[in-house]
Order: sequence, then C-alpha cells, then structure tokens
Amino acid sequence: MPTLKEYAKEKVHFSGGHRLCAGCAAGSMARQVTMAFNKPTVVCNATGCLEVASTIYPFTAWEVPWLHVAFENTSAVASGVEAAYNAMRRKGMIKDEHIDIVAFGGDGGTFDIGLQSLSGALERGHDFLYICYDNGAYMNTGIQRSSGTPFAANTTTSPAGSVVPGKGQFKKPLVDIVVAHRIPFVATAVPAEPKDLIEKVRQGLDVEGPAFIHVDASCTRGQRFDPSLSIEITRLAVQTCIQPLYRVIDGEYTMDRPSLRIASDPSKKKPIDEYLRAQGRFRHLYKPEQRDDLITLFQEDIDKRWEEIKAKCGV
Amino acid sequence: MSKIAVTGDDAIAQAAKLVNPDVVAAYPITPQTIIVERFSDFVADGEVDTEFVCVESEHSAMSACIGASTAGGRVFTSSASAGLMLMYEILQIASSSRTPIVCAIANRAISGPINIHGEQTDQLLFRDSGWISQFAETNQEAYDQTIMAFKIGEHPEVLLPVAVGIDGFILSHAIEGVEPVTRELVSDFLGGERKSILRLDPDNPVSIGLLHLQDYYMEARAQVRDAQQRSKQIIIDTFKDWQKLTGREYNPIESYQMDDAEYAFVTMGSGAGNARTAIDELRANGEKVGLIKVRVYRPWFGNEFSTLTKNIKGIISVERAHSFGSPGGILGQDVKSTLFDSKQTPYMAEYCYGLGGRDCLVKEWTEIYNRSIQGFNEGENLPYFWWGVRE
Amino acid sequence: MTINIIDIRLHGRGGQGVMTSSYLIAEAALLEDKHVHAFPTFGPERSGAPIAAFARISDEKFYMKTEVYEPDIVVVQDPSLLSQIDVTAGLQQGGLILINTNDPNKADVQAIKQKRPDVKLATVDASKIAKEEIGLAVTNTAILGALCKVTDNKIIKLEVLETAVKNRFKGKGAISDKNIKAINRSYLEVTI
Amino acid sequence: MPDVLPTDVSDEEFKKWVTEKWGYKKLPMAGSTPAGTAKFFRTGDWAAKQPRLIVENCTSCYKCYFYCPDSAITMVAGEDGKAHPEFDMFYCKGCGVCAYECPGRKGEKAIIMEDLK
Repeated sequence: MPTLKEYAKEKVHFSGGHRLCAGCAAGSMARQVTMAFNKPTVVCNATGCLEVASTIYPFTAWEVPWLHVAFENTSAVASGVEAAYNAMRRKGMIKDEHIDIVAFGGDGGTFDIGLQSLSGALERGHDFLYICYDNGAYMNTGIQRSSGTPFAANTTTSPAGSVVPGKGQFKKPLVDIVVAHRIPFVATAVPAEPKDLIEKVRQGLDVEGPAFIHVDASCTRGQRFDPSLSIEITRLAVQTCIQPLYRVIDGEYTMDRPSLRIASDPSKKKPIDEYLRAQGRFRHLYKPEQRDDLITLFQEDIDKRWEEIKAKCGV
Repeated sequence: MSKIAVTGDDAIAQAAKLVNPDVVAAYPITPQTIIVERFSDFVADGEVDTEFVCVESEHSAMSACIGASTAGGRVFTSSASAGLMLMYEILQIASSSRTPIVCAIANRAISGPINIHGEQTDQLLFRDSGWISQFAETNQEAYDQTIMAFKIGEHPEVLLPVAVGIDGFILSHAIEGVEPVTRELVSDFLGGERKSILRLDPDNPVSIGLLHLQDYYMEARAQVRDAQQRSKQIIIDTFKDWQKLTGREYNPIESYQMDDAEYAFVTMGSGAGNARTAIDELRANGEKVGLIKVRVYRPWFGNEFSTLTKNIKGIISVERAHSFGSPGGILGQDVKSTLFDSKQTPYMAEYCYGLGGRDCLVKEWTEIYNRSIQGFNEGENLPYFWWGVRE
Repeated sequence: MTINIIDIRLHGRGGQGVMTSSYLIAEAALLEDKHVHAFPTFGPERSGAPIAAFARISDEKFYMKTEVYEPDIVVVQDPSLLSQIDVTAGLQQGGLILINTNDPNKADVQAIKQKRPDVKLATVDASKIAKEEIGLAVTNTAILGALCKVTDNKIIKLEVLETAVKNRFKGKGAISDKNIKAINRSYLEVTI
Repeated sequence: MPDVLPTDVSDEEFKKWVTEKWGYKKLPMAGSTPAGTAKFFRTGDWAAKQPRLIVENCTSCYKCYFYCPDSAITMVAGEDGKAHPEFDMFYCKGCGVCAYECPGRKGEKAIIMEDLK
C-alpha cells in the first residue's frame, strides 16, 4: 500500500472554487476520494450539500464526468449508467475499458429517502461504489434530523426543548443493513484518516459488484463547532468509538488500525463526553444542567455497538 | 408479411425487441405487465442484446433510464397509472436532461379509489413535463409508434423523451392483427448501426444536472421549449419516412370523414374506433360528421388542428380523462385555446367519459352527438359534462 | 355501410383458460386474414370466479372496441355456470349457444332451451374429452372444435384452428398434439 | 441548431460565457457544463483569516494538503528541497483546518492563521 505522501502524487479531481462551507469535511472527503481514482471514473451524485455546493451552474468542481438527477435515486441512476456502459461495451460502441462508477449521497439521501434505491441496486449487484458522507442531519436544507442523526442531537426537527431533549432515537445501523445485502465490500471511514479512506475507495472500486463506504463527515454549521475543528471532530468520532473503522470483505470483518489501537489498549478509548462537549448540537446535555442520564444512555449504546463490532472483527 | 396476433402490450414489446435497446429499466404494473414480461422473455432467450435492469420501483426505473441514456445508451421503459405518479418527479428531469427515453404506457385510471382499467388521465398529467406525448388507437399503431418514437426522440434536434400510450386492457390485453416489420427495416429506419453517443465520457468530461439558480434556470427551460417546437417537423418527417417503408400513413392530427363535415368529434386513443363506427352510422343517416383524432398530444399541432376545423360548426371533444375543478377537459382546453385563435369559432361541447375503463358503446357516441347538436342548434356551447355518471 | 361482424362471448371460470379461448379464436381468424379484436374482462377475480371473454371477427376492417353485449354466439365452458348467471343475456335472436355438458337433458340446459327457443343450442362433453385426451379438465381448446362444427367452419375452419393451436403450443412437445386430438373429437361429438 | 454538450468549450470561451451571461441559444444542452469550471470561481473572498507558513516548523507531513477542503493548498519544493504548503488565496476560505491540524515541529505550528489585512 502506498504511503500518504505517495497518495499526494495522485491527481485530485475535485477543484477549488466550490461553495461548500469554510471548513466543510465533505470537501476534504471529496478531494481524498478522487485521489483514489486511477481508471476512467464517473460520479453520480444525490441531491445534497456536496451536490448543490459543488455544481452551481455553470461552475462545477468535478473534473470527471458527473451526473445529478435527484435526491433519492442516485443508486438507481448509477445502475442505469453501469447497465448502459455494459451494453455499449458489449456491442462495441465504446472502448473496451472498465469505467469506475462512484455514487455519493448524504445521510438523508442514503439512510432515509434513498434507502430503497440503494437496497435495490445492491441486491441487483451493480458494479459501483456508493459513498455515504454522513454529517448527521439534512444539513443542506437547514439541519433537519435524519435517521442518521445521533441520539440526543439538537436539530431543527428534533429540537432540544424544555421537555424533549433533542432526538429521541439512536442512529440507524445503516452499515449493518448494507452488510446484510451480502455485497463484496463494505467499510467505514473518516476524512481524518486519509490514507485509510483512499485505500478503501480504491479497494471498493476494484471489487466486482457493489461496494459501500460509510464516511463520518462532520458539519460545522449543523453540528456547531469552529470550522477549524471539522477534521478533529471526525477523529474524535473514531477515538470515542462512535465511528469505528473497519471493513467487511465478503462477509469477513477486519478492524482497521486507528480503531485497532483502541481495541488493543482500552485506555485509549475516549468517553463520548469529549465528542459531545465539542459540538453545539449537544450543548443542552450540559446546560443549564448536565444530563448525565442521557449521556450515560448514549455511552451505553456506543459501548454495546463497540463490543459487537470488536466481536465481529475478532479482536 | 402476414399479420401476427398480438395484444397491445405484446405489440409494443415486439416493437421494442426490433429496436434492440441497450438498456431497459422497468417495473411491472397492471395493465403494462405483459410488456415487461415479454421483454424479459426476449432477454432470457437471447433475442435482444439488452441490459434488463429489473428495478425495485418505477421511481428507480425512470432514474436508471436517465442514467443509462445520459451514459449514451438507447433506452426503453414502460409504465402506467400509479407507476407514472411515482416516477412523476423524475419524468421532468428526463426531459431537462435531454434523454430520449421511450416509455410505453398502458393508460390506466389513477387511484383513488383504486382501479386498474383504461383511462388517459395518467399520461395527460405529465403533459407539461417536456415529454413528447402520443396515443395509439390500435395495436398496429402502438407497434409502429413505438418504433417511430425512438427516431423522433433521438433526433439531434429533439433529444426528448417520448411517451406512447395505449388504453389499458382495451388495447393492452386485446388481441388484434398486427402487420410486423423486420429487424432490418427497423435498423435502416433508425439510421443503421448506432454510433456511440457517450455523454458521460471519461475522455471528454462534463457535468450534467447542475443547480440552476435564478440567473440561468429560465434559459435551461427555454431549451426544452425550443426542442419541443423543433420536434414538430421531425415528427412529421418521421411519420413520412415510416409511410415510405411500410405504406402506413401517420399524422400528428388524424382525420376521418372530415372533408365535408359540419361537426366533428375530437378524441384520442382507442375511443376513436368507437367514434368512427358511430360516424359511419350517423353518416348513413345523412349527418355530416367527422372525427379528429389527436395522435400527438405534445407538442400540440395547433395549425394542423385549425386547418381541419376551418369550416366546422360544432366540435364535440370527448376524452377518457378528467381534471377536477378545471373549466373543461384536459384535451378540451387545448382544443378551446386553439379555436380561440381561429376566425370563425365553432360551438363546442366537452365530455368526460369512460373513466376507470367504463365502456362507452357506439350507440352512446351517437347519443353524445345528438345531445351536442341539439345544444348547438339552440345556439349554445355545452358545458363540460361527465357522460354516463349516475346521479 | 354496415359491416358484418360476428360477436362471440365466452363464459367460464377464472383459471379455466377462457382468455386463451378468445385469443385462440382471434389467432385462428387472423390466419384467414380476417379482422379481429379479442379480449377478456379483467377484474380482481381469481381462480373459480365466473368470468367472460370476447372475440369480434369480421371479413372487413372494423374499428369498434367495446365489450360484447349482444353476441351472435355464446360459449359456456363450465356447465355449473348455467344455474348461476344469465349466459343468454343479450344473445341475438336466432343466435347460437354452445355448452360444455355431460348431459344435454339436464334441467339447466333444458331451461335455456325453454327460455330461448329461438337460438340454436349445441352441447358437447368437452370436460370428458379434455380429461381423456389432454389429461386435464381444461376445456378451453377442446370446446373450440365443436364451435368450428356448429358454425359450419364459416367462422373458423377446423384445420385453421389446428394451426393456431400448433402455433400457440410451439415447442411444448406433446401438448400440441393432445390439444389437436381434443379439438377433433369435440368437432365430431358435438350435438345440436 | 442541434443541441450539443460543452465538450469543446475552452477556458477562454467559458470565461466569456460567464461574463457575457450567454442566452439559451448559445448555452450547451441539458444544463451541462465543462468539467472543473469551478476553478474560475473565487471563494477566497469568503476568508476573514489567512494561513501563513512558518517553513522552519514544517515537517512536510502533507496533512494540510489532505485535509484542506478547498484545494487551496499545493505542496511545493522549498529551498530545503522538501515539499511545503503553498496557499492559493483565490480559493482559501480561511477555515483554519490546516493550522489546527498542523502537527508542526516540537509543538511549534508550521501554519498559523492571521487576520486578513
């Protein structure tokens, strides 16, 4: 595997001049993802922050062929693209070369409204890589909760009020749902670990059939932290085991180094308190009074999931 | 070639087979199912060289079609009723993405209450979406129009999706004789070997489907508007080309017994067959009545329509569709606005009939005629009327 | 300008292949270059429910696409329907009704004779023929041989019907021959 | 006029397209645009702060390069022959991620954020 510096030689196919927020982790993620492109590649993009902010007509940040159709259907769009290339290649209408297909969707476009089309495409076995950049709410439209929003988070549709303390449900176990489709490659990643992320993108593109990567991408506006902290917040997600890093290849779970270090030395596992305190969306858990009951509930859920994932990875 | 006995659905599937699309992405819905099933047979038996994407919903069907067409593929799909409602959002994007998808529709009533039978409201509901929208009266027309739809949609001056509607069950599940054509004829008609028209081309990357704000949105829509206008001539030319090859004449606006007609029925789809039969009977009794059949609904061929109605005293617009709270029928509104521009405005009567597959007998068409003429003779337009509804 | 059209209505139960009967009539008629429109009624009915199918045939081109309400010919594939629905509804004066029954003297068959003395009534034990020749009590093909006979081969010729059956069961092995045998037997065994 | 894709629109033409605000007859079809045109869009004016390199603290770790969301950093060989970040203020929105993430040398940052003058 190349080193980080070697990856720096790879061309970035996502230009500057896009209009994502200052400090947007989706921007970092998109740049890193495109560094993994080493074959002709086409990107399909669900409606969302990344799509809207990167392609305000007539400007596009994408330097590879790029297609947006709608919010809930990017897996289906990618299915059609793949089918057409297959047919045209077979009929000798296009060059006999493989074309990588990458589909991007946010947590809204993946966990919620796009789940059906994602499931359909995974079941049919199209050869494409789906990347869900999950920033924990509908950030594009003003921070409404999604089923990917973490427990107790304050969003505009799960507001922390005087009675209800933010979102009442835990995050939907999307990666488990995707794994249940028995596709050849599933992984989790964060932009704080570029080498890990780029490797996974390459690996996901190289397998035959559907691949899926869940990227925890922070949002300075919706999660409420200083823009300079956007990468740090995703790092904290790994360190607190909210976003353990692993891959599932043909059903076999392997834990990746950043999480493995924590598994082998539990003292390195940070309490979620550090993750929560860093973000304004959890402020109501600390002010006007500290809600230890909720923080404990949250911690217990994360601990349970962490144990489950360790067991699956055999560590 | 001797005729083949096929249902309307089967005729469309056979036509699509001859075209041999690169991608078919479709989801079954009554009464369109036979199209999808038959096409699946062709794939299973190697009679076509098509990637069949058996999607999990109509929404994904149209989405996959746009993906495939944008990638450069020739694409076919099919739907009806609730299926079209589910893909409604994406239908709009098919035209703005300039993807020449051909979609056959077995027209069916829209819920609710739920009903699976023939009605054209489903296809008329996306009249404003930028699609070229056609209706067929017989299985032969369905067969021919499906093939022609590819040539029209894919023409470089058009590049728009095309819908071809057949009335659910009345055509979709009815056997009629259809004179087939050969694969070679279709191939020649469509311009021989298709060249790659890669749009998502890694060697020439472009972005498609960008956010258009106030500064460019109207320009993007104006392109679709112009493509619709340009498609008129292409449609006429394509119909003529087909006639040269098959001898079968097609016009965007068809007429029957209109030469000396004083009154005219206007309708679309299979109902035209019953209208013709009623006209034959009425003519036998000395009535000067004819039929205007709208084959191509969008784009609207206003000039061609006006030419036919120049000397007409009264128009009886009869449609198997409805629009709640509107000043009249859906087709009726197009007819009325066209007549508004003509020098001599004829009387007009508008009828909604046959919703949810309700039959309308030939003698009822005659009754509709007599009722309308009575009103016209009293010097009145007849208000929009739902034929055959019990009170 | 009246076109001579023969309207046929077929009665049976869901699952008995009534639709196939109407399609076969159309396919056979088309082989003789006639003009046809044939279709079933479609509802939510599943196996067992009484259903009807229609076939409209003419030597000349016609445009009509309504259901058949005043048939020239009625075909009843399932004898148990006689006591349940009015199979003669709208049947033209002097028309024809062909009934699948194992006993023409049964009360429900005789009742039709009394009710409509004007029509020609023909019977054939298509169920028995189908069972013996095809191995299944599916009468949708078997009864059509009788139809050829009682219409003097004027609507469909027996040999043309055979070709239509062969086309429909192409590649399905012995089924085709069995059906053709059944058709021929019903052609011979039908009584008026 | 057949509608076409913008595959052969040059950078110069694209600049005209934007400055002249082309009408629909001139614009390519399907709302398409040549790849990578965002490079012509200045987001540098969003910035309230700007990064400054303190080259002696830079270990050429490349982290800033990978983390920058805006493709505003290129790694350029310095006098020491090692790659150091160069900031493109045409794009830099001043988010400060590079400075925050910079590990520096012995606790001393190689990138610091300063108020724009």
